[in-house]
This record gives sequence, C-alpha cells and structure tokens, in this order.
Amino acid sequence: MLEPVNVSLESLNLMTLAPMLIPIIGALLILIIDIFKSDLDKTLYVMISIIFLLMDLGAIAQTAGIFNESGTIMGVFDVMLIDGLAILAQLIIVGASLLFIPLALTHSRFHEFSYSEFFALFLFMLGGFQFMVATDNLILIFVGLETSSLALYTLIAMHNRDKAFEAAVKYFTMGALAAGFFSFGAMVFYALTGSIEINQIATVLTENGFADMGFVLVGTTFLLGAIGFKLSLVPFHTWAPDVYEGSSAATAGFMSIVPKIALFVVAMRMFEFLIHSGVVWLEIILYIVVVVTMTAANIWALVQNDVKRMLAYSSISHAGFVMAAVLIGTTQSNSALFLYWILFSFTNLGAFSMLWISRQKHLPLHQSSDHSYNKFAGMVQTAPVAATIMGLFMLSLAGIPPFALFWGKLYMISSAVSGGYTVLALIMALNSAIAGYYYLKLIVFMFMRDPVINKDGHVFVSNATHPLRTIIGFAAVGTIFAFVAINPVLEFITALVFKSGY
Amino acid sequence: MEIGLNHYLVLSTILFSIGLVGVMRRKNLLMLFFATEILLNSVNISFAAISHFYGDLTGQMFAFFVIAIAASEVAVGLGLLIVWHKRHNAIDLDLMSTMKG
Amino acid sequence: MELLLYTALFAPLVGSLFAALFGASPKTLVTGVVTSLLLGVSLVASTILLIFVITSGQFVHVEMMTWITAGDLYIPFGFIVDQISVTMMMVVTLVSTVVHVYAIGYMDHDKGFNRFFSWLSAFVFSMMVLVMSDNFAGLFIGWEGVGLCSWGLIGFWYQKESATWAANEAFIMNRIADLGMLIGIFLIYWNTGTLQYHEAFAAMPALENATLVWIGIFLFVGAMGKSAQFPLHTWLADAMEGPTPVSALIHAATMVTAGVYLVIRSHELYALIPNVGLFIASLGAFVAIFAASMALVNRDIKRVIAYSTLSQLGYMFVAAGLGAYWVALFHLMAHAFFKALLFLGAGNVMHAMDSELDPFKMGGLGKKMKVTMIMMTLASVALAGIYPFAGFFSKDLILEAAFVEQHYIIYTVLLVTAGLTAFYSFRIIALIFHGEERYKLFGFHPHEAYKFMLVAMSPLLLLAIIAGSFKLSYFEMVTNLLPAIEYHIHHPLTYWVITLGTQLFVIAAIFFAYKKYMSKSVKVPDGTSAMEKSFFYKLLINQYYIPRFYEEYLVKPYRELSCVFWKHVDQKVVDATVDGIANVIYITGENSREMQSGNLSTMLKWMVAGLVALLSLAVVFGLATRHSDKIMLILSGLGV
Amino acid sequence: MLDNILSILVFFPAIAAIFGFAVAKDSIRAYGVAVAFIEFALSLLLWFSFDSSVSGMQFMEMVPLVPAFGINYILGVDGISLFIVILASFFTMIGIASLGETKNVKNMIISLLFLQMTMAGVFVALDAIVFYVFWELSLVPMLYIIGAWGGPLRIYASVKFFLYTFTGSLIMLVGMLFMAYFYYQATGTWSFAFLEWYRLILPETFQLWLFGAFFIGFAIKVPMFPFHTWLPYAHGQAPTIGSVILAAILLKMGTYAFIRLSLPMFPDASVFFMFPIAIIAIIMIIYTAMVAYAQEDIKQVVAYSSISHMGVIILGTFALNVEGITGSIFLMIAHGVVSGALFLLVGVIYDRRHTKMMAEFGGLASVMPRYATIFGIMLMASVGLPLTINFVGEFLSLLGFYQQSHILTLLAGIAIIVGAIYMLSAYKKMFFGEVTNEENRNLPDVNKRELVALVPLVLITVWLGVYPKPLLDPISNSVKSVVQLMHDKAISEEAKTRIPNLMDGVTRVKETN
Repeated sequence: MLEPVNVSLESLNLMTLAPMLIPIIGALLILIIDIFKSDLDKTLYVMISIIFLLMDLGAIAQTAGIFNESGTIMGVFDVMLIDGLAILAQLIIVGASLLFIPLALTHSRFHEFSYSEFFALFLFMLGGFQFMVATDNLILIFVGLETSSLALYTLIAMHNRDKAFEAAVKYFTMGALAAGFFSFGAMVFYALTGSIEINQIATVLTENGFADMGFVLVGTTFLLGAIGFKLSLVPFHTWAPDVYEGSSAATAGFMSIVPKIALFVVAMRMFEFLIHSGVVWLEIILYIVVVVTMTAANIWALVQNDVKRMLAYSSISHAGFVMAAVLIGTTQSNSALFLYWILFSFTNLGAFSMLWISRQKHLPLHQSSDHSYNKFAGMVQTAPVAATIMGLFMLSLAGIPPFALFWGKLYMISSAVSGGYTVLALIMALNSAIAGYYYLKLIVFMFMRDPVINKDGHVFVSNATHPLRTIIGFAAVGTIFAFVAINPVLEFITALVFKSGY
Repeated sequence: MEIGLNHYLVLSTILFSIGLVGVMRRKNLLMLFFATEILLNSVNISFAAISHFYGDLTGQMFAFFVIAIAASEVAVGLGLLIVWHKRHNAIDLDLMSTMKG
Repeated sequence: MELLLYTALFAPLVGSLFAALFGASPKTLVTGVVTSLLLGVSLVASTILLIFVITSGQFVHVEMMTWITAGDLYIPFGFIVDQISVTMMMVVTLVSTVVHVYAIGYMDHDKGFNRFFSWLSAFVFSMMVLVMSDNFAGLFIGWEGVGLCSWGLIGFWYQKESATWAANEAFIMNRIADLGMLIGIFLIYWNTGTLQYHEAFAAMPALENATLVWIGIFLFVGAMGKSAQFPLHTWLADAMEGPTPVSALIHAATMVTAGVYLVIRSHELYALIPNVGLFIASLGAFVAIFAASMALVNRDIKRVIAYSTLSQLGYMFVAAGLGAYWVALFHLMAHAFFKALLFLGAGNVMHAMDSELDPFKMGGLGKKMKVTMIMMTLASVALAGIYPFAGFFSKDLILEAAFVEQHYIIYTVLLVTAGLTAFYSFRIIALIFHGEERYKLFGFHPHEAYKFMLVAMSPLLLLAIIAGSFKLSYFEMVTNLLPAIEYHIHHPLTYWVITLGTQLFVIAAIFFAYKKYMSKSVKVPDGTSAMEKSFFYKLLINQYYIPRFYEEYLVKPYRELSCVFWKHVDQKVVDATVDGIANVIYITGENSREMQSGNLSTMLKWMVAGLVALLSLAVVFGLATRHSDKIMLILSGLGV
Repeated sequence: MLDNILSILVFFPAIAAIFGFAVAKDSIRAYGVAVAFIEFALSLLLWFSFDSSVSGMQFMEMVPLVPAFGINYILGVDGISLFIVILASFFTMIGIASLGETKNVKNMIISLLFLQMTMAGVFVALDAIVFYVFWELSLVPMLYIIGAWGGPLRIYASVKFFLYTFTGSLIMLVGMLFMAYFYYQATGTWSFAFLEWYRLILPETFQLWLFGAFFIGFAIKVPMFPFHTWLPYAHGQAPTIGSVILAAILLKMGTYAFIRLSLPMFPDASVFFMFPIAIIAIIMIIYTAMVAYAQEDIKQVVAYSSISHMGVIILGTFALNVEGITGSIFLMIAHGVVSGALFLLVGVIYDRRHTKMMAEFGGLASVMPRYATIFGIMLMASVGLPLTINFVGEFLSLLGFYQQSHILTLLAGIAIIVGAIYMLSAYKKMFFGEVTNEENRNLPDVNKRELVALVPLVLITVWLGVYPKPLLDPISNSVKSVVQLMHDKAISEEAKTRIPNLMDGVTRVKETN
C-alpha cells in the first residue's frame, strides 16, 4: 500500500515544458480542425504552424532569459534540463522550421501538403526534437528520438512517389535497428551505474574510476552507433543519400539540418564527459569516424550525377566536419559547432529550396533524375538570377569567403588548431578543397555549359511563389552578409555554451 | 541452480545477436520487422532484470517506453509495408534498390 | 660646354626619332638628309669638345638626372668627356656621318630607306651613350643599345632567312657576354659600393687581388662578346648579312671596338692585375692570326674584311693587354678610318656587281671604277701598315710594344699576321680590280658609284693616309689620362732592323698576292683544284668547323632538350602528377560507390558491420591499455 | 574622402558592377570604361596624396568585424602595395577599353569589375582574414571568365586553376589560424592584423612550419616550379582579357604576399629557406625558359615566359636586402606591364586569324609594320633591355641576390640569355621571312581600339625604364623598414648576418664563393 505521492507544482517547474508543449498543442489543434472541417486549404495549416512556431520561439526566449539569470534549470522530477545547449539547439530547430514550413506553399500542388496530417506530424516531430535536446535523461532522449523519427518517416512517405516509399522504408528499417542500438547502449549504462541520467552516470563512473572500462566501451559503442546513424556518420550513413533523393527537396533540406543538431546536442552531452574523463578509445574512434566521414563522403559526392544526391553526400561530409567539434570538446569548438550549424542551416536550406522550386512534376527525357546536373546546363543564360543565387549557395557551401559557411569553417578549424589537433585541422582544410570540386561542378554546368535543349528558364522557377522567393532571398542575403552578424551571434553562442559548462 | 542477473543479461545478449542476424539475413520486410522487435524486446528483458537487481523502477519504466515505441514503430512500419505491397505486390527487399551509387 | 655635350649626344637620337616617324612609309629622301645633318652637328660638337679638351686639358662632366636609386645603390645618367671618350666620340661621329651620307646613295632603291636611317642613327646614339657614360651602368645601357641596333641592322632585310638568323645569333652571343659583364658590374658594386668610374677605380687598389681578378675577367668576358673575340667570334662574319654601310660603321669602325674601349676605360683596374692583361694579350694575338688565316681563302669580300677586322681587334687587345692602352686606342682610331673606307669601297663594288660578293667572279674592275680602286688600294696599304700610312704608325707600334715588353712569342705571331694581312688584303684587291675581266662571263655590267658617295668617302681616305701624323699630338693629349709609356727600342740597330724588316716582309707579301692573283690563269674555283682539296683549305674555308660545332653540339641539343622538357618533363611528369592525384581521388569514389548498392539488407549489414568493428576496436583497446604509454606516444603525433 | 579612399577604391567597382546589371547590353562597354576610368583616377589620386617619405602604412582604416575573434577590417597602403593597386586599376581600365569579346559582354564586364574589387582588396588588406577573403574571392570571377569565354579546354583549365589555388590557400589559411593562435597565446587576445603579427617573435621551428604553410599557398599562386602547371592551361584557354589580368595582377598576389607576410613574420625561416627557394627560382628561370622555347603556340611562349620572370622576382625577394626586394617589387610592376602588353598583342593577332600557332604566321613585319614595331618594343622590354621597365627590376633583383650568392646569381643571370633565345626565335618565326600563308597577305594593322590599350603601355614601358625614380623611392622607403624589421626580429646568427642592418652602415656581407 503506497502512500499517495504529493508533489508541489512549482517544484515541478512546468514552465520548462512549455517550449515542447506548444508545438504539440498546435499539432492537436490542427488535427481537431481537420476533424470538424476537412479539405481546407494548406495555407491555413501553414499559417497555424507558423503562429505556433513563433509562440514556441517566444517560450524559448523566455527560458533563455531565466537561464541567463539563474543558470541551468531542472524541472519535472529533474527530467527536463534547460541549459545553453538546449536553448541554442531549440532556437536552431524552430528557426529552421520557420524557414521550412512556408516551402509548402509551392506553385504546382504536391499532395503531401494538402494533408493536414503533414503539418500535425511536423509539429509533433518538433516537439520530439525539443524533448531530445532539453533533457539528459536517456528515456526522454529515446522517446524524443523515436517520436520525431517516426513522424519523419511518415513525412517522407507522404511525398507519395515510389522513391519516396522506398526511402521511407529504408530509413524506417534502419531507424528501428538504430533504436535497438540505442536502447541496448542505454541498458548497458544502466547496468553499470543504475541510472539513466547522463550526469549521474558521469558521476558514478568517475567515482568508481571507470572500473569496468570494457562495458563502458560497449555501451558507448552502441550509443555511438545509434547517434551515428541519425548523424549519418560513416559507416552508419548509408540511408542518407537514398532518403534525401527519395524525399522532396524541401524535406531533404530540413532533414539535413534539424534532426542533426538535436543529435549533436545529445552527442555532446553523452560523449564529451567521456572524452574529458580520459576514455582515449572514444577519442581515437571519434577521430577515425570524423576523418572517414568527411573524406569518404566527399569522395562519393564527387562522383554523383544528381545534384540532390550530391548535396546529400555533402551534408554527410558537413556532419562529419562538425562532429569534430565534439571530438575536440573545448568551449571554442562547441560554440563553433553551433555557429557552423546556424550558418549551414540557411545556406543548405537555401540550396535545397532552389532545387525545390525547380521541381518538375514530370521528368523530361534528357534528365536521368529530378535534379541531374545536365538539367542545370546553361542556366545562367535562361535564368540568370536563379543561377547566380544557386552559385552563391554553392560557393558558400564550398567555404569561399566571405560567404556564410566560410566563417563557420574558419572558426571550426581554428578551434581544432587551438585544441591541438593540428593534423585534423589540415585534414579538414584539405577536405574543403576536395569538396570544392563538386560544388564547382554545378557552377560549371550552370555558367559555362550551353543548355541541353530547353531554352526557357521557366523550369528553374516553375514552383516559385512569393513566399518561396522570400525565403530564398532571405537565405541568399544571409549567406552574403553573414559577416555582419558573425560577431553578435558568436558572442551570444559562446556565452550560452560557456555558461552551461561545455 | 540460482538464476542470477548475468543469466538474464546473457540471454538478452543472445536474443539481441539473434535479432542482429535476422536483420542482416532476412529479405522479407515483414520478417525484418520481427527481427527488430526481437532486438527491442531482448533489451526489455535485461532492463527488467537490471531494475529488479538495483531495486528501482527506472529500468522498468524504460522497458515500458520501449514497448510503447516498438508498438508505434510496428504501426508505422506496417503502414509503409502495406503501401509498398499495394504498389509492387511484393515485400522483397531486393526489389527496393532503385536508388544507388 | 654642357650644351655641346648634350648636342653631340642627342642629335643622333633626334635624327633617329625623326626618321622613325616615317618608318612605315615609303622612301623619303628627307630622312636621310636630316639624319646626316644632325650627325654633322654632332660631329661639329664633338670636334669643339675635342679642341676644348686638348687645349684646356679638363674634362666635361655632367649629371643629367638620376636613373636608379635603391638602398645604397645610386646610378645617375652621368656623362663625361675626357681624352678617352672624346677620341671615341670623334671616331664615332666622323665615321657615322660619312656612312650616313654614303648610305643615302647606297640604300637608294631600298624600300626600308627610312627605317634604315632610323636604326642607324639610333645606333650612333647608343654608341655615344656607351662611350660618354661616366659609370658602368650607363656603359651597359649603350652596350645593350648597340647590340639591339646591330640586331635590327643585321636583320635589316628581314625577308632573308640568313639575315634574321645572323641577327639573332649576334644578339644572343652578345647576351652571353653581357651576362659576364653584368656579373662584373655586380662585383664592382658589392665591393666598391658604387658604379661611378672614378669612385670605383679609386676604391679598387684597396681590394684583395682575387676579387680584382674576378672583376677583370668578367668585364673582359663582356668585351669578348662585343669585340667578337674567340670563342664568341662567329657572329661577326655572319653579321655581314647586313647592308654594307652597317658593316662599315658597326662591324668595323665602332661597335666591335667597344670591347677594346672597355678595357682601356678600366685601365686602372687592369693595371692592378697584369696576369689578366697578359691573358688578354695572348688571346688577342691568337685571334689576330686565327682570323687572318681564315681570311686567306675566303671567297666573300665582306667576310674577308670582317676577318681582317677581327684580326685587327686582336692587335688592339694585345696592346691593351700589355698595358699600352694609348697605343690600342690609337690603333682603334686609325683602324676605324681605313677599315670603314675598305668596307665602303667593297660596298661600291657590290653595288656595281649587284650584290655579287665572290671576288673570283670579278677581276679587272679597275677600268670601270678607278676611284674606288684607288681608295681601296690605299686603304689596304694603310691596313698592311706601309709607311707613311696610318697603319704603319698604329700597328707597328703594337709590334714594337710587344717586342719591348719582351713577349717575343706574341711579337712573332703578330709579325706573321702582319704578313698574312698584307697578303689577303691585296689578294682581294688583285682579284677585284686587276687581271682578267671575269665578270663578263657572268654578264654583269659594273658602273662606278654616285659621285657624292665617293666624295663622302674622301675624308676617310684622307685620314687613312695622314692619321699617323697626329701621333705625337694625340700622345700628348691622351696620356693625361692613360699611362704614358714610350715604346722605343733603344738599340737603334735593332730598331731599324725590325722596322725595315717588317716593312720588307709586308711588301713582299703584297707582291706575292699581286703576282698570284693578277695572273691570267686565275679561274673561278670549282672545287677541283688540288689546293681546294687540301686539308688546310677545307679547314680554313669551314672556319675551323667551329660554326658547325656550335650548331651540332650547342644549338641542336638545346632545342632537343627544350622539347624533352616540355613534352616529357612538364607534361608527362609534373602536370601528370597533379592530375594523377585528382584522378586517384575521383577513381576511388567511382570504385567505392558500389558500397552504396541501394539494397536495404546490404545497408543493414553495413550498420552491423560498423558496430562490430567498433566493438572489436573496443576489445583491442582493452588489450592495448596495458601498453598505453607507447600508444599515447603515437597519438601525441596526431595531436590527440 | 581621403580618410577612407581605400574603401572607396575597393568597393566602388563592386557597387558599380551591381548597378551595371541594370545597364542595357549595347551600352555596357561605355559604362564599364567609365567606371574603370573613375577607379583609375581614384588610384591616381591615392598616389598623389601619398607621402613618399613615409615608410609605414598610410590611409589606414579600421572597422571591427568580429572583435570576439580578433578579426578587423583593416586597410592600409605603403610603397610596396601602392603601385600594384594602381597597376590593377589601370589594367582593368585598358582591359575593358580594348575588350574584343562580343558574346554576352555584359557578364564579362561585370565580372571584370568584381575582379577589380578583389584585386584592390588583396593589396590593401592589412588583416589576414580580410586579405584571405579577397584572395579567395578573386578566384571566382577569373574562374567564370576563363570558363565561359575560353578556348576548347576552358572548363578543364578553369577548374584546374580554381582547385589548385584553392587547395594551396586553404593550407595557408590553417597557417594563418596557427599564427593567430600563437598570437593569442602570447598576448591573450585574438588578432589577425598584420601589423600586430609583425611584433610577434616566433621560435625558429614554428617559423619553419608556418613559413611552409604559407609557402604552399603563395607558391601555387605565383606559380613556382613544380606547382606551375595550371598556368599554361589557364593562359592557353583564357580569353585575352583573362590572360592579361591574370598575368599582370593575379600572379603578383603570390610574390606580394611573400614580401608582406613571409619575410617580416618569419625572418629566420626566410633565411633558412633562402637557398632552396633560390634554387627553385633558378629552375623556374632556366627550365621554363627552355620549355617556352619549345612551344609552338605564341601565347604559351608568353605564358611560360612569365613563369620564368616570376622566378627572377622570387629571387629578388629572397635576396633579403633593400636592393633585391625593391627590385622584385619593381619587377612585379614591370612584368605586369610587359606581359600584359604581350598578351594583348597576342590577342590582336588572334582576333584576326583565330589561331595562335606561330607556324601559321611569318613575314608579318611587312604586313603589319605598326604591330611588328610595338611587339618588338615589348619583346625587347621582356628580354630586359636597358631603358625599358623590365631591366630596372631584373637588374636590381639580380644585383640584390648577388650579395647572398655569387654562383646562384650567375646561374640566374642565364635568364637574360635564354630569355633572348625564346623571344627572338618566336619573333623571327612570326614576323620575319617572306609571307608564306596567303591568309596573312592582307591582314589589317592594329586599329584604334587596340592602340588605345597598347600605346599607353609602350609609353609606360619606356618612361619607367628611363625614369623609375618616382616608383623606386617610395618602394625602397617601405622596403627599408621591412628589412630593418626583419633584422631586428631575426634570432639566429646567420639571419642576423644575412639580413643587413640598415641602422649602422654595414650592409655588405663579405663572403667568398
């Protein structure tokens, strides 16, 4: 006969849940609306989602304010944990989503967006991600991970093409395997320490001085497998290119950013304490994984014939590049991670959106795939502005100064240098050089080749509507004038990261 | 003899390995899903055992969540599977390789 | 005085630029006239300067403006008129004036008339810069300038392959020598800290001998190029491809003597290093006889004269090398006059024979062109050094000097050469003007040159005759600057024996030449006669096979090596490596993309494989912890 | 206006280029010329308001960019960079004025203006990152120019050009970050400002490594043997204007960077690497000259010849004394003028015959006398005839290096021979002899548009050959301060002796060869 549990509400500190709950409420609202009146226009849902995302942003800002005053916030039986990383990650997640949602407003109708469920799932997914980043409880991370993943599988499948389904199935199956890895890893740590809260695990392990190192390593391995899968680190990356190709360009762009930042935060929470407490093995492993991911992905990207697939590989390579920050594990590197990802988010979203607006419903003969290189041949003659913007994004991805991503690379490599990882820094630099080639390839096609057959540039902007143009314009402006914003952003990030002790 | 924690752990490990092998060998999508279920449930066993060993409920909580998630995974998975079957009326993995390289 | 100096210096430049204005347009007589007049002005100015220098014994030294300043280096455009340079100025302006006037007639029908005068005056300007500069850098400007002009003038008839080839050969060979000169200049700068003549020479006695020797050698290398000393001599004979006035002015009177001028100008240096001087003298003596021997058999008037020029340059170097600088300069002057005359005469002959150069195809031209005959004969007499012509005073002086300095070998060589000189000079005289009128066989219709051309030549004739009489006054003047050494064989008997002996020997040579080549029996050689088959004849006619040697063992290998470098090294090795790296990366991608087979179960296998790999690494690490220290060592290399 | 003339100089062309999008196609050329002229006028204004007696930086500007990371927008100009900036704007002007292209000329001119911005930026930037930004950015317009208007192999050539230089400069970037990190460790604040880096005295081993990192970046840009193979392709394929800008300005970035960065920051390393680099330079001089001699395509001859000349520049730079460095900087300008002019001349004949094969020509001297004359003048300048612009530079560079080594200078001096060989034989093949090819029988001589570009170049060539003082004074002023800085910073004894100390008069190192 247990006594009734009595807990005071304020001790629960429910406010910490607000940021996650808002999108979930939004999702439910959408579903309810759909119940009462179906086949409403997608614009409605888009707007509702945007409103809720804005509210979400507000909530996050509020938590940020509190964090600034009173440091890390625990809540709900110490399950929730709002620190700098959580806030930054959520900002990126919600911000990127704000850029993504309006992409639904395409010119030609793609029927995934005509379902209200699409938006509901989308918001659920956000909630999942936010849970993941805002806790150090493995259960909650697991739950968040799966919620978001399952939603994501469905979103991909909703694109409703053969390739889309294939992608979804592949992603799903491998995701299930990854889930197995994660739970097993969590189990091992639970077995070792009797706790599933990362900081407690850390304390226990340090107390017993990593007595059974072997099992720690096993657990780490499994978690690395699971996280590596979501972060598409080689050799767990194999899903990425197919899924990116199968899903719509917009979704692909979204996938290349939001899930990964969430997982990066998890990785930071999980691995950095291990590295700092001298698990050299993990350091070596990460070193190898990072280098292999960067290099191999680059090399595969070289040989792609389809721009979207190339971008998929390039995102893998970028992920590897950023994973180095977790390996280095200094404040500078962790700040570099967030800086890089912010810059990467709108550059990459911009690039994918450019593909998105050039999406044809039916494939012309001379194209092997939706976005094959030769589709863009001679684009500058037919659609100069679009070509210039696309070229801009490519240069930025290649790390040509002064465009956005250059500053990320700069700070990241610098952090490697000051972290003492000389060779790593060189490898990162050389990889950027290799990457230069395939970004250049697209520029070459757009600016230096002659069009294959179609002389009208309409195909490249067939989907363009004002919202899309706005977003792309925003991304382009951000890419060009990033250097103005670098300083405040960097200071903000560094402050938060430092304050939360990373 | 007394059944101790290690036996459960060994059992779950064995199950997990079986699951892994299944995941690798199975060409039938449905069977693949079963294999993944085995994976998750093997973990559940050990969670339960460990939580009993430590005498706190966290592990069992985790187990419950795992079960729930497994269930929802099946839901999504089967949905996808059915759609796929409708389109190709086959659930053989080797058919799914239009995207490669 | 400065105004005069500038006039003397820049008048030719003005003329050149004026002519250049009409460069592309067809012949306009005015260019010829104007340039000649301006040179006349320059001549007058130089004469006044000469008188001033003689009378007052002072220099005229101006510094027009700064040229190069960097760090401690300071090079102005400075010009000096002293006894040495004024002598050269006289020679240059005088001969070039004559040649200009002469060329008006000679180039009469050439469509490059204006271009010709532009180049010619440009040459004179560079030559003036060369002789008047007061520092080595300025000298180098003139040095390269005359090189450029001789390139342009040798290759004047640029349609002719041989001409352009000769032009490039001349330029490149001079470049080789100029490198030596440049190095010499560098040495001077880094050791004395300046390039001004007087400061540099003032600083030199303080330097250690080795450095001085190096400086001396490198400067002389420069001189060898311009004065076509062995082994850089081949370009001079080929340079005869240029129009004859050019040969007269550049390749007889002025440019080729620049080397001698350089040695004389830096006498203070060479005085410090007698060994180098001796080397110069020996080389000079060698070149003298070497060139003369080639002149013996050659069947091209201009080449014969060119070789004789070469040989005379040898004489000058002997004198300069032995420290008899004033003698060298004197011979330089005298030689300029009669050699220019000789060339111009040859020019007349060519004109008459429409550019036929083989004396064997002439003969008996004396009847048709008396004046030319007389002029050339007298010039040759002067060249041969018969009393009282110019050559006697200048050339025999060199012999005496050699004798007095007790370099008997050199003396003998020079003596023999004197004989040879007399012989080949009169060989062509005889072949051209006397004997059978062989030209009839070839259907030539020779005629005497324009009057004014002959008139233009007359001053040279005059000087060729009387130049010797200036000897004493000249000695007075120039020895203010140059070491005044009287070369007198003290024992009167020996003196007379030697002098008369030389004279008789030379005269004998002349008569032999006349006898051999005036006879009716002279035929156009057809390669049958025994002499032509003889080894020595072949050797000489082929210039000791040196040009062929250069062609075979320098030019060809250079060309082939270049091709190898381009086709094989640059493209097959260096570039291939770069592309190779790129391709390796790309091909790795092509081959390993199979990993992405798109088959789901393969993907799953990859994931599990990755997991297993990590696990096994974990095991390895577990083992490795025992040897952790070594491992840390390795890792520290990676910066971990 | 004068306070931030440098910013104006840098960004005016870019802004003008953006407006240029609005200009109609047929009148874009006039617009381009106007803009380029204003730019040139501005650069002249810079020169006139430049105080030659000051050896340090002038017209400095400083705007914090990323203070958190020590990145500031710092500009400044001194004698070393001043004239290259002017040269850049000058060439952009005459380049646009004499532009022969007709195929979407608008894009061409706009990209040229952007290129002008990057070129000006590289030479006035005093912050490593700003420098790097312009350094990399300059690749983009050039890539487009070569790739879009080039010959049959244009894409290969442009991509090779881009990637090769990009790779090099990334390694350089790592070096810069290291430098900044060392500065951070030494002072506790991040900084990328050159002038502050100058103050940093590094231990020799660090110097060697960093010198190496920078060296790769610069050497590829120069390009130094064996990194030079992108250049012949780039030149061979690029349109005339592309080759002109590339040879005249872009190549100078590398050599300029050596003087601006490597020497003052790593004096000991510079001394350490002096002889190896000198040997590379000599290989460049002789080897590429021979390769040039073997070419059949006149443009390739000029391309290889510029590698050969860059060798002399490098040699002068690493003479590490005032004469040599001054000479090398002057030679940069000289080579810019001369090689630019030569490429323009090649372009002239290419426009007429659409071939660059020398075998196709012959006897042009009689067909196009004016062309032949200008070509001849430029050829003589290129072989370094006194009283032409090149001679001053070559003379000083060789003179300077002679202090360091007699033998090597003697070898390097072979430049004047081999240079004469390939240039004269090329000239002979093209201009001398009878007109063999009927198509050459009546080619039009150079027209006004081409003279607009060529005549100024000829004038400059002669003027600066006769009276280089106005350039040499400011240059050597600034160089003096650099050399003194190097001497003061030098650690090792050898460096102390090799690098002259200008304070006391001992500038001559006595040494035996």
